[in-house]
Amino acid sequence: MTVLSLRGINKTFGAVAALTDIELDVAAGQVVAIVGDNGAGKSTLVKILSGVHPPDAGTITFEGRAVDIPTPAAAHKLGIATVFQDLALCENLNVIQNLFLGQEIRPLRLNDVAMETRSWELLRQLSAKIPSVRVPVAALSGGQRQTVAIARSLLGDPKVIILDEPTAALGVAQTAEVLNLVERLRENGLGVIMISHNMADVKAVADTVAVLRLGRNNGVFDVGQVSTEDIIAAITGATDNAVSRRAQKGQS
Amino acid sequence: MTVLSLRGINKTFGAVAALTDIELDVAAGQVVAIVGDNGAGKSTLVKILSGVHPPDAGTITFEGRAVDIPTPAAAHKLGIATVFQDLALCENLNVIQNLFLGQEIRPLRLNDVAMETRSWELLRQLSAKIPSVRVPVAALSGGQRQTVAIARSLLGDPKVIILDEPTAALGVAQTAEVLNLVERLRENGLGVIMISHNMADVKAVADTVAVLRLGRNNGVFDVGQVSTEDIIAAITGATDNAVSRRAQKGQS
Amino acid sequence: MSTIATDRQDERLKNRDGLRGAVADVVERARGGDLGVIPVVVGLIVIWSVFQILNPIFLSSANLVNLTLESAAVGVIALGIVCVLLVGQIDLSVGSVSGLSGAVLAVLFVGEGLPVWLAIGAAVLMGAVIGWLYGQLFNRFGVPSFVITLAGLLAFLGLQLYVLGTKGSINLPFDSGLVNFAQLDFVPAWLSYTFAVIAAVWLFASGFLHAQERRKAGLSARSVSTLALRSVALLVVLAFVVWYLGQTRGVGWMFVFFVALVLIMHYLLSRTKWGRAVYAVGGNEEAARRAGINVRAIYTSVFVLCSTFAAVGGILAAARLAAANQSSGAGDVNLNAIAAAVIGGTSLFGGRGTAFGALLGIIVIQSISSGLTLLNLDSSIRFVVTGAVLLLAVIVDSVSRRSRTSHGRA
Amino acid sequence: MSTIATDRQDERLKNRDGLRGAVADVVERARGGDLGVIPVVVGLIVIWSVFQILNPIFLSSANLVNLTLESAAVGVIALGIVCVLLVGQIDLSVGSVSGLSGAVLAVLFVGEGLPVWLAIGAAVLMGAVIGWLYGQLFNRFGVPSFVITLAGLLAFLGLQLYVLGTKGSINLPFDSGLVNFAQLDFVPAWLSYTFAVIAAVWLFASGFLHAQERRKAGLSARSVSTLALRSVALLVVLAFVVWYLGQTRGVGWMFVFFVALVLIMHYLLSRTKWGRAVYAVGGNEEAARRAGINVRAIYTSVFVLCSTFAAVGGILAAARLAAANQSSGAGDVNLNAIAAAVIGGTSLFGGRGTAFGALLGIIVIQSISSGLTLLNLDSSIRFVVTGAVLLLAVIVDSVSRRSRTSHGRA
Amino acid sequence: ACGSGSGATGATASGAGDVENAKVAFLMPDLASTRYELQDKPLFEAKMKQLCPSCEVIYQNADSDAAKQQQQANSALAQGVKAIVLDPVDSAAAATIVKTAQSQQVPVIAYDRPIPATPADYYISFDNEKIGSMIAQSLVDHLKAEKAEGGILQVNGSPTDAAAGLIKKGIHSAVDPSGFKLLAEYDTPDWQPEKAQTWVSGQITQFKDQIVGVVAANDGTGGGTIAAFKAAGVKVPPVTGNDAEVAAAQRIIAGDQYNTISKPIKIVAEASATTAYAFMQGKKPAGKSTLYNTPSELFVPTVVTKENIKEVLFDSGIMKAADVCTGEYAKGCEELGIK
Ligand SMILES: Nc1ncnc2c1ncn2[C@@H]1O[C@H](COP(=O)(O)OP(=O)(O)OP(=O)(O)O)[C@@H](O)[C@H]1O
Ligand SMILES: Nc1ncnc2c1ncn2[C@@H]1O[C@H](COP(=O)(O)OP(=O)(O)OP(=O)(O)O)[C@@H](O)[C@H]1O
Ligand SMILES: O[C@@H]1[C@@H](O)[C@H](O)OC[C@H]1O
Ligand SMILES: [Mg+2]
Ligand SMILES: [Mg+2]
Repeated sequence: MTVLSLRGINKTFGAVAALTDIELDVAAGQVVAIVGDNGAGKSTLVKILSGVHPPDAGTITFEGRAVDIPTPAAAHKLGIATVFQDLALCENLNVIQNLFLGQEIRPLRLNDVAMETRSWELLRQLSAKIPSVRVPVAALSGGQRQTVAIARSLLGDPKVIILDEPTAALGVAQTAEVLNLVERLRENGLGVIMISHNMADVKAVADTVAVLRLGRNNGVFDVGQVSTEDIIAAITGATDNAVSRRAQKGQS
Repeated sequence: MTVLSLRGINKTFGAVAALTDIELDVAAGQVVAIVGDNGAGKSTLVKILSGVHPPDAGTITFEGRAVDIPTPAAAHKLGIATVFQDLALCENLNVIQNLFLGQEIRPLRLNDVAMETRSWELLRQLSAKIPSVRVPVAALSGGQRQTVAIARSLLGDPKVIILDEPTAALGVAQTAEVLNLVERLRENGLGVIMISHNMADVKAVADTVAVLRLGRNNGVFDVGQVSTEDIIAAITGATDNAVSRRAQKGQS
Repeated sequence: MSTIATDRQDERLKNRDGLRGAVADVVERARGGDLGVIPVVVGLIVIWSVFQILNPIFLSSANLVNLTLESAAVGVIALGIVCVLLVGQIDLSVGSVSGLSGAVLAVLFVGEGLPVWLAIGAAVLMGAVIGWLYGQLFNRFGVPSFVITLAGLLAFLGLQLYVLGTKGSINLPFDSGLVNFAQLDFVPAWLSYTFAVIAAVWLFASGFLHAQERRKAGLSARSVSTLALRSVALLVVLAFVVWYLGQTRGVGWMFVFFVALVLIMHYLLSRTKWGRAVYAVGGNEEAARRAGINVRAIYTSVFVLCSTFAAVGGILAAARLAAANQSSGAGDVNLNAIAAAVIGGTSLFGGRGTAFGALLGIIVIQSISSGLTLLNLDSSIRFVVTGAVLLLAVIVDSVSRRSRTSHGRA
Repeated sequence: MSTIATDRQDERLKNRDGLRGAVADVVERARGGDLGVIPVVVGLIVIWSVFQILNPIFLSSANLVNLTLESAAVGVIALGIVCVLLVGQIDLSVGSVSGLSGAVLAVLFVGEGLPVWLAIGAAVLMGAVIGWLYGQLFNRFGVPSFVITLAGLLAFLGLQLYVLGTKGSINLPFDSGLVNFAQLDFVPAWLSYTFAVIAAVWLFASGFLHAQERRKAGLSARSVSTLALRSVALLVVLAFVVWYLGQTRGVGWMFVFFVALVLIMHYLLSRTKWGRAVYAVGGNEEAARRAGINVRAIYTSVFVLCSTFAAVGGILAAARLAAANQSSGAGDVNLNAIAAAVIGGTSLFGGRGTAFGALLGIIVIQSISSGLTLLNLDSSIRFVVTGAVLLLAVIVDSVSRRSRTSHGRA
Repeated sequence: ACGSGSGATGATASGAGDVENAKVAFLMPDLASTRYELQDKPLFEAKMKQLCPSCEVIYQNADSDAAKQQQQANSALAQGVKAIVLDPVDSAAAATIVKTAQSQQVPVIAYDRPIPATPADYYISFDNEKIGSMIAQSLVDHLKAEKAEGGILQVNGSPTDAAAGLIKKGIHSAVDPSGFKLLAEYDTPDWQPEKAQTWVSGQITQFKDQIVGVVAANDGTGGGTIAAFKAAGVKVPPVTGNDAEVAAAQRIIAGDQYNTISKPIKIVAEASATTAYAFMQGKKPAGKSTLYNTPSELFVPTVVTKENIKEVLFDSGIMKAADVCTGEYAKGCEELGIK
């Protein structure tokens, strides 16, 4: 069952056409990987889905209804949770405050004990190595921050989770946990969109791979039926590319 | 010949001991990879080497002389160029302005033609997909920014280059180019410190791997003589870890 | 406790429990430069000592009673400024709004003969409406708050002159409850002591319950001895203050009112979802928006609060002076209110500050002003000295905060 | 050109060349909300039209001549404010420093009988020293510039009173060169036109050379027709201004001096390494530091510039009034200077703004003030209207900038 | 003896013997006019010193802020003053100060500006409304004598200053019935000369040569007015002033300003010192008249023009030629015989 479906999405920034005529379908219990070169428009697409930018044209269908996502709050309400590439954390707030931002327990008399307990649970689940959850996020390492951003998207009860390069800054153990997590999310029937530059990770957890190139769709593949080389060729637009050349050099 | 050598480096933030008794040696024409879990202290070490933070204790020897690196300007003067994990770009400045920040051509009457030409050269060399170099960095994608930060470190004439997770946000082609670049740097006799969570990349370009764990040295390995599994075990502190479990699960 | 608390398990943390741990914690934080309001207090003590040496009347009970009463009006305004600064905005018009509020109060109460509560209500409501207007202009048009409130400064000063009309200045009757409240009503000694005891007991009880809850959840918690020590310390301080001020007139109700507002704002800012949102918007507006926070509503609420507090401050000022006039709210009310917030540790860039900062900041400013008043200087010298003392007070503060930067936590 | 320029090769860019391309570019940028100073100019036109309708003398040559001369003093101060705002700091003391500078000038020149250039030199030097002091305090102790300069505001006001001493108010001789410069010296018509032609020729020549250089380097460049059009437009505008002002007294030397300072600052900010560093520090101080920039030196240089400009502004103000007195620099000089910078598009958060913004901003402010001066209103109404007009002018500006935010480039 | 810190020091009316080492507060309203700092204060202090060498004068200036003045009064009371001489920022708001002081048995002498709402113990002043009417009348008379035809501009003081309001009222009382048209008037924010200059510049473009005279409410705004005419390159019409500042005297000598008004502050300052001393001794001086239910003493000021400047300001010793006849003014002084 398709939860989310995009048709004809366009987005222009000044003189740059960041997205042109994008289509995408995500089903419940499906992991769709979006891959593409730097600047291909992946994050822009994510931002449109999560209400950060309005699209210039195109329709978004969510659970069968055409929807408008004018604000991030609207996306939350629909059940779309997002981990942004730039994380979007408040550096002045501590880990607990960031995790529960906008969804605090007991709004008029914050229950910080419950929130702290839940924070430790979430972080442990992701194998996070954070010494204290009471320090401002400004004092965390890059990977620690990314873990916080991922943990945050698990609060609430989303139907679709969008992960924009969720493992970019993570250590090997944390990356493994996130991949486990993605699999659990799929088992629980959520739709997952994952953006990644790591083909191994993509092949490991995704069901479908959608390739973007210079802001346009450049093929949708079933993971089982496509080789890493073919995906890379679709990303770079050529079978002879820096990656293949490097691979050859390595062999010779 | 050892260009850079650290002994007994310590750094504490409030109640957290981020680095304890760190040792490290980098020779000219050598690529040293530093690996470690999130929060292991890798970036803290980088910041100490590049003059961002003063160490609490320990000595730094550069080209045989004991040195103090109180400011980033001092690091630049020694010939240490750094690509920071958080990139450290000025979002309000455009790509050219960021690339040449602090090392502009013709200080009293900026030569923007020369700077623009050189910018395009550098970016092309890294396979960057940046539509225009005259937009503020705030308008770039994550990978585009990282490319800018890397390109910047190549200006000037450094003796040691430190790359803190340089390929985290890069596309496959750009990653390949950066790895090529690292190899070129080694050939040119520079000392390179590269931090990465990607074991494949580490094994591909590094000569030596230094592992940090919870702020302490946890082994230095020769790349040719160590398996990925061993490195991961040193990172996580156990042979039975999330990565190995995931690998097993995949096999079963 | 045999097992290590959940939040103390990381190997890199030095484990500490009980009273010794609490002390070690404070020392650690001091070395890291994270001292909260302590530096301001130190600055205050320095100022007080110097002035006391220069003129022994400074720390006399009578003078300190004056100090408390003189702090209330601008202090309340500073409380509102803290809120707008927390979201990274500014309100330059609090002076004008307070002046207008005083004028409206006087015209309605004295001129039109309305009951005082109605006049107060109208003035406060007007403040709220002004803030709402600012919020709308800010959210709809994206005009910088600096300019909106600069326009407000001018417009409401004009309105104030207009409201006062040809009279120029209106006296509030001395025997009215409002004027008494601001000038002559003091808390009876027994009640003051009761307040002090209640505060101490409440501090202990709430701390104790909280610690128990944390322990039950497997988290580290303050030991009973730490908690007890803390509330005994509070009791001693409060009792001493009450006793010393009681040597002459005691604790004024207006000051109690101000402190009560500070406590309420402290609660709202630190213990509610709204307060979290305020800090989040100030720290990273875009991140707050992406977290689903209604950022516009937060801005509006904060502007409304600030103008409302400005109106309340204007009423207090009029009550204290027993008059509303054309220059009420003019002069340095704006700068003093903003300076109080900043001296109290509120950042002009948003996301950092506390309600208590407003209290401490205004006391610093009023102490300087009162101390210099006692020194009998030429105006020219007085200005120079005021500037110098202000700077000194803040240098003490900044120097201790500074180590934080060098520890990389700027 | 047959090959595509290096900077136009990305497929996602719409390619445009020549005049058509330039126009398309402007339209594109307008839709993206990136209009530079155009919105301020639009706001200005709105204000001018309204005032002209209300009083036909407003746009008369005589009144515009006044406007230019009245803009100079505070305009120069605003130029300094732009610099401190660019690094994300503030200077609240420019009013006091300008007042003090005027006082020092008057005392040395009139009181002590020093030659005028020496008196001017001393006053300007004093401004520079004050700025240096601010820089030291800021860099050493990390005290927020808001507080440092608030202290400065008080201290230098005191010093001003002290310097003026028993005199209180000192006349500058009407027949002195300085007063003439500010009141009666106008550029001869032929010279004004020559200036206009030089400016236009220079604009074309530099643009042409630059375009050639770019083409040689394989980069896209403005077409000759675009460049020609641009400089003809400038010539027409300048010639018209010169002609129109020349209907009465012409272009005052003081205004020329102000414009020259704007041009110099524009050059320094946009075409030198130092200017780059200023924007970088304002955009991201830590990134600037890591790029090896001597951030402290930049802060100091900017504070020095700002205080120096304040001192120069104070001299111009004294020259224009032909007197220095106790209230020189008081009142709304501070707010007007800061408001001019902000209205001209300088961000209070650092990293965004231009020297031309100060010029446009001060003209907006002086237009409002001059327009209302001609309307003969009650002061209460005058304040209200000033506020309203100010707000309107900036709303026009912000609304057009706003679309930028919705395009994600906030 | 005074350092006890008790606010009730003055509780019992003290006998003459107590006056030694006593304190008296001298509270002035603003810095906008120079006189308070430069004349009132030193003159009062000198007289006090003469009357009671051991007494201490506590001087404060409220910088146009009524609330600050209240703070200063409270502080003076906390220091145990025996009398307060008060020039109120706000005549209405000063009632609070009077109340508070009187409740502690400390007498208040209203100085310069009256306190109508609550009777003070004494009132000494030049009459501000009278000042307004005198400078304006002097100008009107001069214009009539010159047979001038046209209108008058009126530059008032600060819109937030009650004293300015009184002066303004006085000016109107002379200008309105004069037959000269009132072209425009302006309340100068904070009495700022620059503001006055800007406004007058605008009126010059607007009314051109219709302006035959300008009534400015004090010397600062008068100076701004004159600068506006000079800067416009037109002839300066007769302009009034008030306060008899040195700079104004120079302008009168140079022929740029028509008049100012000398309120020999020495007279009021010394009178108030004498009265304050009497109160401190426990006496209750009776006024020459009663105004606002207060025993009062009002003095009459003198309008100063080129004709009488020598007698009024120099021969009387109020000003010294050496201070005024500097540089370019030396010639004018000589012509008027001022040495
Ligand atoms: N400025 C700071 N203030 C306080 N603590 C800090 C600061 N910087 C780093 N830390 C702490 O020091 C530890 C090491 O951080 P560091 O950034 O060096 O990790 P890292 O090895 O680079 O991790 P990652 O792989 O996630 O980038 C972390 O626990 C972090 O919370
Ligand atoms: N706010 C913006 N303003 C202007 N241009 C933008 C903006 N955001 C993105 N762009 C442009 O749109 C294009 C697509 O950017 P996007 O961030 O979507 O890339 P991406 O596919 O996520 O790349 P990466 O792999 O590097 O994260 C880029 O060329 C970028 O410069
Ligand atoms: O001298 C004037 C004084 O009498 C009045 O009260 O305030 C304004 C002054 O200029
Ligand atoms: Mg992206
Ligand atoms: Mg790191």
